[in-house]
Amino acid sequence: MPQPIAATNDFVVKFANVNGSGSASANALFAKSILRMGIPASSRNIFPSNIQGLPTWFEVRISDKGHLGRRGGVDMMVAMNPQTWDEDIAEIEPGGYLFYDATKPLPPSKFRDDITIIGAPLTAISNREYNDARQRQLFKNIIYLGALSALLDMDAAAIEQLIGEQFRGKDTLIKPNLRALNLGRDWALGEQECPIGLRLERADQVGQRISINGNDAAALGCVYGGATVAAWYPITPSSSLAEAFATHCRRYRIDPETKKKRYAIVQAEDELASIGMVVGAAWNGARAFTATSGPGISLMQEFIGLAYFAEIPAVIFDVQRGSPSTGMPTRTQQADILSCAHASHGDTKHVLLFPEDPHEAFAFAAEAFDLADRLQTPVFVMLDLDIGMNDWLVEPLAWDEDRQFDRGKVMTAEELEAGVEFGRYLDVDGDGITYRTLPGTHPTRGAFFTRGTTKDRYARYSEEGPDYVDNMQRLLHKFATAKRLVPAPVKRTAREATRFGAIYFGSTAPAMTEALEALEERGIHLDTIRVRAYPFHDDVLDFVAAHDRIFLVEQNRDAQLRSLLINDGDIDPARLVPILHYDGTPITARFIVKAIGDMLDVVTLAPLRKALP
Amino acid sequence: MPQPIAATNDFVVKFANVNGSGSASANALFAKSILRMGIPASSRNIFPSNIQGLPTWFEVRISDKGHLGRRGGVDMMVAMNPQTWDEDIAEIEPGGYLFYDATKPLPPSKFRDDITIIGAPLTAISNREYNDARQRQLFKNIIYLGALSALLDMDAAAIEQLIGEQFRGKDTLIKPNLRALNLGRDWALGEQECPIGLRLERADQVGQRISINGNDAAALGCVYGGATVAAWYPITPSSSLAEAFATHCRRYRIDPETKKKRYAIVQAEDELASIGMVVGAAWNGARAFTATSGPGISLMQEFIGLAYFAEIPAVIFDVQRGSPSTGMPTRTQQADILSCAHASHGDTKHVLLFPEDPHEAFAFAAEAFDLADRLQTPVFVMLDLDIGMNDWLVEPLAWDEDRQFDRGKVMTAEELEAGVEFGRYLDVDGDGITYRTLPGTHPTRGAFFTRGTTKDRYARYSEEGPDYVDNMQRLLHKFATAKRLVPAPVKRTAREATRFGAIYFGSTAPAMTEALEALEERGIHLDTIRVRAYPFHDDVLDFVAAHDRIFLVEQNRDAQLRSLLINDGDIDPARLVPILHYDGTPITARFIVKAIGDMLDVVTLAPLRKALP
Amino acid sequence: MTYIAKPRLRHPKLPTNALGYTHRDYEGAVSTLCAGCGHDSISAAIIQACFELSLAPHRIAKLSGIGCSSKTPTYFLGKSHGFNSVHGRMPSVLTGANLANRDLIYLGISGDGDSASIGLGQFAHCLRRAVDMVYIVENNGVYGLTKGQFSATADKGSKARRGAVNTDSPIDLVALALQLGASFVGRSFSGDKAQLVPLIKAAIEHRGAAFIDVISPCVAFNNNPESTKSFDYVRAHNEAVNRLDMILERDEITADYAPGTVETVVQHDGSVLRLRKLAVDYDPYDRISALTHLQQRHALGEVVTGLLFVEPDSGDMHDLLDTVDAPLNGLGEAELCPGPAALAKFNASRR
Amino acid sequence: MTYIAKPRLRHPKLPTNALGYTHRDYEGAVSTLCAGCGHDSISAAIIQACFELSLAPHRIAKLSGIGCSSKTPTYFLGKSHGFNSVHGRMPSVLTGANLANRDLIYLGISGDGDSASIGLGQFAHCLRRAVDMVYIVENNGVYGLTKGQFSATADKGSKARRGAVNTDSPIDLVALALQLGASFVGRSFSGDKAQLVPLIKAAIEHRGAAFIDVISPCVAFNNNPESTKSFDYVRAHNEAVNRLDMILERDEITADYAPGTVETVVQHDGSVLRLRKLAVDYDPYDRISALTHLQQRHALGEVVTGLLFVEPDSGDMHDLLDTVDAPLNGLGEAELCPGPAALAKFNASRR
Ligand SMILES: Cc1ncc(C[n+]2csc(CCOP(=O)(O)OP(=O)(O)O)c2C)c(N)n1
Ligand SMILES: Cc1ncc(C[n+]2csc(CCOP(=O)(O)OP(=O)(O)O)c2C)c(N)n1
Ligand code: SF4
Ligand code: SF4
Ligand SMILES: [Mg+2]
Ligand SMILES: [Mg+2]
Repeated sequence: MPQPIAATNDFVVKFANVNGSGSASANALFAKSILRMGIPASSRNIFPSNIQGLPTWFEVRISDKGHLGRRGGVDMMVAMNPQTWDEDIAEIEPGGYLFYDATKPLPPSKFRDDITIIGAPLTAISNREYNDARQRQLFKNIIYLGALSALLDMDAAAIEQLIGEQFRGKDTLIKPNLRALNLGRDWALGEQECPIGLRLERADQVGQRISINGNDAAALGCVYGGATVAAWYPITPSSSLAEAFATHCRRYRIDPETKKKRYAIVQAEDELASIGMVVGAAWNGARAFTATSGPGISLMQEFIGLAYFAEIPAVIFDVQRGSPSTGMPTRTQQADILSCAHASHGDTKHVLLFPEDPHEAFAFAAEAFDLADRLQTPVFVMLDLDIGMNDWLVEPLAWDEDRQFDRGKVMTAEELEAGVEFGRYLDVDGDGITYRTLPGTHPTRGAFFTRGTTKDRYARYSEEGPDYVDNMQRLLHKFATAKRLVPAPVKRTAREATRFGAIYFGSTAPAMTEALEALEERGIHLDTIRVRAYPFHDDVLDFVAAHDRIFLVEQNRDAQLRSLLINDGDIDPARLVPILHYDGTPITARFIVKAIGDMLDVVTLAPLRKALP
Repeated sequence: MPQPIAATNDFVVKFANVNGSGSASANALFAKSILRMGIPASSRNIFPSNIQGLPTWFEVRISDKGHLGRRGGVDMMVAMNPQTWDEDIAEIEPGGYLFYDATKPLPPSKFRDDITIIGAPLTAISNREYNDARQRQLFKNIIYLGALSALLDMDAAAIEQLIGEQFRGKDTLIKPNLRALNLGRDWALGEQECPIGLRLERADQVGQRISINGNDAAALGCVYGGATVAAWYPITPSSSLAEAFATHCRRYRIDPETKKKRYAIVQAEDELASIGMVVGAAWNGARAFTATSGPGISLMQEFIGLAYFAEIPAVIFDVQRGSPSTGMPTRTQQADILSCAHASHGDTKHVLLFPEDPHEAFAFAAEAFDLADRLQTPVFVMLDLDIGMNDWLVEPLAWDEDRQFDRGKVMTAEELEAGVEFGRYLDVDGDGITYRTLPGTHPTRGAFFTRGTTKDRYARYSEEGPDYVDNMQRLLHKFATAKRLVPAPVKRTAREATRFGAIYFGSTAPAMTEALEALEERGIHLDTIRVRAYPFHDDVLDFVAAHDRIFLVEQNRDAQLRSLLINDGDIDPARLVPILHYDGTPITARFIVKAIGDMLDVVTLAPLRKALP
Repeated sequence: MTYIAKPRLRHPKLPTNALGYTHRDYEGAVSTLCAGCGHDSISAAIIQACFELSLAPHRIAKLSGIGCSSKTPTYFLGKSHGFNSVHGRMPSVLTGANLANRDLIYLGISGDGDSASIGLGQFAHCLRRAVDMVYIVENNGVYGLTKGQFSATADKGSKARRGAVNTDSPIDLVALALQLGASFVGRSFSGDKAQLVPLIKAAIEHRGAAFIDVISPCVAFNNNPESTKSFDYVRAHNEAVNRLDMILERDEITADYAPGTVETVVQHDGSVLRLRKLAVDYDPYDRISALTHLQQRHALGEVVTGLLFVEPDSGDMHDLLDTVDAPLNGLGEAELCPGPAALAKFNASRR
Repeated sequence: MTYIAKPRLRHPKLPTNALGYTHRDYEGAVSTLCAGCGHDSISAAIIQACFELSLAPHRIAKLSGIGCSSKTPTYFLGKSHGFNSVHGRMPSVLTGANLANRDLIYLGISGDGDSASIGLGQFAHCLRRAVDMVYIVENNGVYGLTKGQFSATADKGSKARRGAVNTDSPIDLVALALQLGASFVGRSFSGDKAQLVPLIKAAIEHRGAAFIDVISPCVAFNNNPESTKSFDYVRAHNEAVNRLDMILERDEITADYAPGTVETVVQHDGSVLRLRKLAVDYDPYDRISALTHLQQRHALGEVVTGLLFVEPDSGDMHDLLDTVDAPLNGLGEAELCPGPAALAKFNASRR
């Protein structure tokens, strides 16, 4: 048997549970207490499209180096689900650890001899201590948490404090939970030698960072961004964004005197209605958004085309999931890029934002409303299940004291009264963006008719070719203007000069950062640029021009961002090498390192090195 | 004043009328009688999105050379609409002719002095001869037809025969029409010198060709292709396709004994329902189709994604119109290419067919059902308003005596009984196409569950990454197989060897053919390839590889086919020069010649010529 | 359509309303519909109603879907913002607009294809939400703009030009509206301005979801006498349950009626509706009996018209959502953005 | 869910039906729904009904939308083809399938969100078309699969886990089905197998659009006693208007009833329905009075169940479309393709 893995503050623990068995909160406690110990950690839920009884996993990545993307591989498996026993055991790294419920014995054939096996009589303990079936089930989870805390040498105080916080209010629940916790600890301390090779040591590497999921953060960004109307239709993984918005609004948006709401949330009958309400509200001057996922994007196509052509602001959060069709509703992907960028029939181009984590999800959510108002067009915030539904450790959310909303070009009653010329589609500033008026502004001036048909610069119905072309050209010009307004990409230059570059975006960021370090150790240097929006900033094209070969890392099958880049940038496809991960699990550093490493090994680095100064 | 244009069997006549004034049939008679005289001619309707009272035009291109695309410019204007008088007059070529109703005099300022003006007292004549208002209106049209027949030296017998055919059955109507016709002829022969510079001379250049619009032809193709279920929702310009299918079915699909229908047509409540019905019917083994236009394509996205992922045949006719959004509902465009090729969220690729005219519309319609069954995926037939709603002069429709339907891979009760292994998504032949069974086939074998979620090769629900990737890779492989099955492109080699090429598709064909001749006269030689389907046949990629610079002619703003070609063919965009016409009118030879000519003049041809052997 | 554009100069003696607006101030562009189209009469009735109610034109927003009917907002209230959205989806756009600014008056104009075929779902759900609006369906039983195909209100068995026969059972939007919870439901006829104008006025004054089904014959495609949506048929079978007089608070009540023949309805804004009963047994406050009466008469081929149901003191969507009184589109940073201090607290809660 | 997969070996003594199939031949995969979910009882009732009717499993097609309810077709009739389509659109897919082959039996399974929220339009229009099917809504007043948001049948004022309150008035699918022309309408309760099984059997035997609204409590998100979709509430307020016995022609009629207490309905296929009246005044042949009764009782908080309306000799979509008797998906070149000769004639007509 290989050496048992020995690692401190740098390993992966995975919990295999049954959906609806109450393990979620115990597992969350485990992850949270590690953070409280000052150790960077991230956790990911892998759950089924079902409510109760199917397999679910909880993967915790602990990394003192602060690598919080998925690593791949498992150092310790907490195997609580008989249904998935075999695949769970198989996933453990050689030298790794298996923790399981040994109450009823299993044949040796069920185990591996290259791992350390720790069997705890969890059910036995729990049944001994509790009579009520539900209690037995629930506390079993806390018992294994206790056992783990001892095996991994965790700071018990941190856990106990968290339990205290969690049940604040329902204090009667605190004691029994603490008791269960200690049942587990006592068993481990008594029966096992603690700690094992994997251990946690109090550190000071978390700092000001917070633990939050992207849907929660984006929802708060909507509150800060001044959204007053939300229309949505439930769909995994986006529902929790709309629900979080409601929660935040109840906290921040109640009129202190009247106790009435400074917001309106409507759960629509479907996605056609939710986007329709957003379009109607935005047309009428409110900041409005909807949150959905792939199937919703498909249903919203017609309205998105109307908003593009009639030039109505709209903010759409697409929390991407496994696709096409119903696909893998509880898995992650970046595969809606084309269907959003070119949403609807005819010639259309839409603005997309690509936050890398919950921190940017908050920032871009607020930003999206300014962009939508400024550009008078739909703006998509492209989240995914990994960012949206998992708790990430990120920099604290930030808001500038004297930041003002940019409501864009809205002509006021005063301006109309003063006789300023108003043409709804008249490009007075030469940036392709025209002035609008809101209904009810002025008794006799500025009223116009909004429609999805062709019109002239004064919003009059027209079937004239020249009016149509004039308008479509202006829309292209407006899209060019958008380049300058959207979040700029983030560049990083390799330690050594290199002809190789990499482009990535969204939730790929943490895995990419980790991969770059590993590649560097292998002597492979890559300049990188993280794309944060479509249309592409000129820096992105310059970056491509400055490198011979660029790897474009995406989490979809068809290299969708690459196709946008090739077309908009008139780039020779040969120079953009797609690196594609799309099995529904978050991309890992290991995958990127292997994919890029293998290719560059083929290209034989030697001659390249020579080429460098 | 310039020389009045003198031309025989080669000029353009345009009628300016008021929608709903009954001019349509008189104008159609004009065009048809020219064909009856053995002279090639095509006609195009330019009509408003309205039922009665707005301007409408009818443009007839007469070309003994057989150039039947839109030419641009008007040699004779029949100006019957006061609303559009000024623009109509302006459109006449210098030296051209104006024919108008001179009953109430117009100030000289209303005319031009570089054209020949022919004023006929049409209203006066009509009011003199008829009392009933409706009759006065209707016969006025026949009167101007009569006048034109004299002025252009048309074969009166041909017109009279056509009138006879048109009113066969309602014979009482024949006489009055003939009378009206002669009222016009007599006036012209009496008051004007006939013929004018433009004249029609009996010829023998029409041959076996027929006059038909693309929707009618495609509908007949559906009958021949074995379609039994049609579900549709009315939308211009696709409605007449579904309505023509009904007409053809009443003629060809009634069971001789029972008089019952061998087809089912459902006008659905919307496009989501119509595509849903098509998917349900095709799943259940019927050949089913829907016809729609841009907005319908947007609404069908979700179902199209399901059909792609669950692999269900479906035939969709997209009769493209001016877009985006409601756009220009009565104008033509080729702008739904991207929204069809990548329809729905997630990674999808769909098969598109591009007929060049009604003749191919018939052929490809029938073909589409074989392809859909063979590939078990949606197949789009990309028509446009120009092909769909205008009468074109095309080769007669052809059908091979012993042609059989290709129903694709459907496992039979016998095979199942014999114990042949059945896995709905099991690629037994290595072409990416798997066997399906139809409901009700076998009492105990071959039943499976169809779903839009991920599944394994035996159609069992799965959330496993490997199952998902395996399936998505096979779909790519199937798409590669499609390359070989779709209609191959049509190549044409220039008289002189050249480094320049041109790619075009669909309704651009006639204008392109004419343009090539004109360019050749200017010493510009282009090899061409007409794309007839997506995915692209290897010949298309070879063609691109074989030329330094290729012009890609499209009728949309964003060079949509070009972007597909660049991506799928990994082609350097610099080599594909977009030639884009998208104002909603059919592209003209003049436009193409100018666009390509100008560019090549810049490139200064001399050095290129040298390069050639 | 008429080619003669109306002279725009204002005649000094044109009658004005309480706000000093003339009838012309409520008109729109010249109609491009077919001469004789029922829809144009409805536009005229809307203009008349808004003029008589002395509404400020710019405080009205008019929204529609796609169709000849949905085109009409261009032909009335030229000083109001309008939104010709997409086919069958006007209700959601109107709902959103209303959420953004509860202070405007919302007119939703639709057709039977737009609302009963493609739009049935949105039609139903916006009524369930009690959106404060006047929802008018210009019902001709046919798709006018696409040249005469059946809509979901077309008579079963009716024939289309191209020979197709309608085999689906027709939808009665009034019956649906009653069932779905609309708090004001009426039906009228484009040819009966005397009935239609007060009905529209009452609907505008009503707070909540007001629906009016207006039979509006399509002279181009569905005006043959057998059609229940034809001028002849409706004239012959029109069964008005009551006649409505709208009396604004400010107007003193003059007319007096024989006792027992009149219902008086006081609306939330104090305006008074007087219903002269025509069907004595008819009770416009009872949803269930209204529905029953409607269906029984319908079975006899009658077209029941009038103010069929009203729930005067019903609240609207904003009451249900408990939103602030000020229009949401008017709130600024101060009311909406919690600012950095609150964010610092929030951050702390996530450590 | 239960972890123990059922042993697949066939017990020799298992009872078989007329076709020689055992109950097990109608079962499906192991359910992955929550333990106690009402939907599982409905699956059991469907299995029971098909077994008792001795249907050949492969002659049944089961279609659904998306939701916990829409997942259930995986858990019954494992030998039948199934189609789990997209959310709210099962009706159009089923309609298309039925057009292609009129000889199969079509079961449409849906949820209240799937049919009353996103799917309301398709729900309505497929009933108008008289599609021959059994359309079952497993109605729990909530979105189960997405974890407890309101559906369009949720009670007004009910609270969701996350504190949101439902402000929309609920939709009664039975009332809509009656209005839209369904020719067989029933309501039952997942907890009342004795009522549900015969109702499903009768619906299957019925020719035309048969709709059954089955209250099916969601134990995870909407089973609190105040919910009108909870076990407790329905048990307490269930008002069955009648009890149904399905008697297939072949079965001899044994049971005898007190005179006047029984309705006998002979269906198109000769099968006989016996309705034991519970509400004496109730007439299941009268659409309008059925609707009225339903709404009056509903106003009293009662849940009216039973066979609420039936039109035994109503035709179906194929009768209306007048399609050939043979399934369209079985026709070949000979029947469908006119061939070259006809084409030559056609060409000639276009010269
Ligand atoms: C998504 C979509 N489908 C189809 C159409 C075509 N279309 C335009 S108007 C119309 C029907 C209008 O009927 P109705 O609402 O009754 O209005 P009417 O013209 O009869 O007044 C249709 C089908 C469209 N514009 N959009
Ligand atoms: C287009 C689309 N929108 C949203 C969803 C997410 N979704 C899945 S099931 C469901 C609701 C199901 O509710 P119901 O039909 O009542 O079924 P139940 O789970 O309650 O049985 C929703 C909104 C989806 N799958 N597709
Ligand atoms: S087609 Fe019918 S609905 Fe449309 S404008 Fe003409 S009459 Fe009116
Ligand atoms: S969530 Fe509700 S509906 Fe879904 S399986 Fe569980 S109990 Fe049934
Ligand atoms: Mg209509
Ligand atoms: Mg439900």
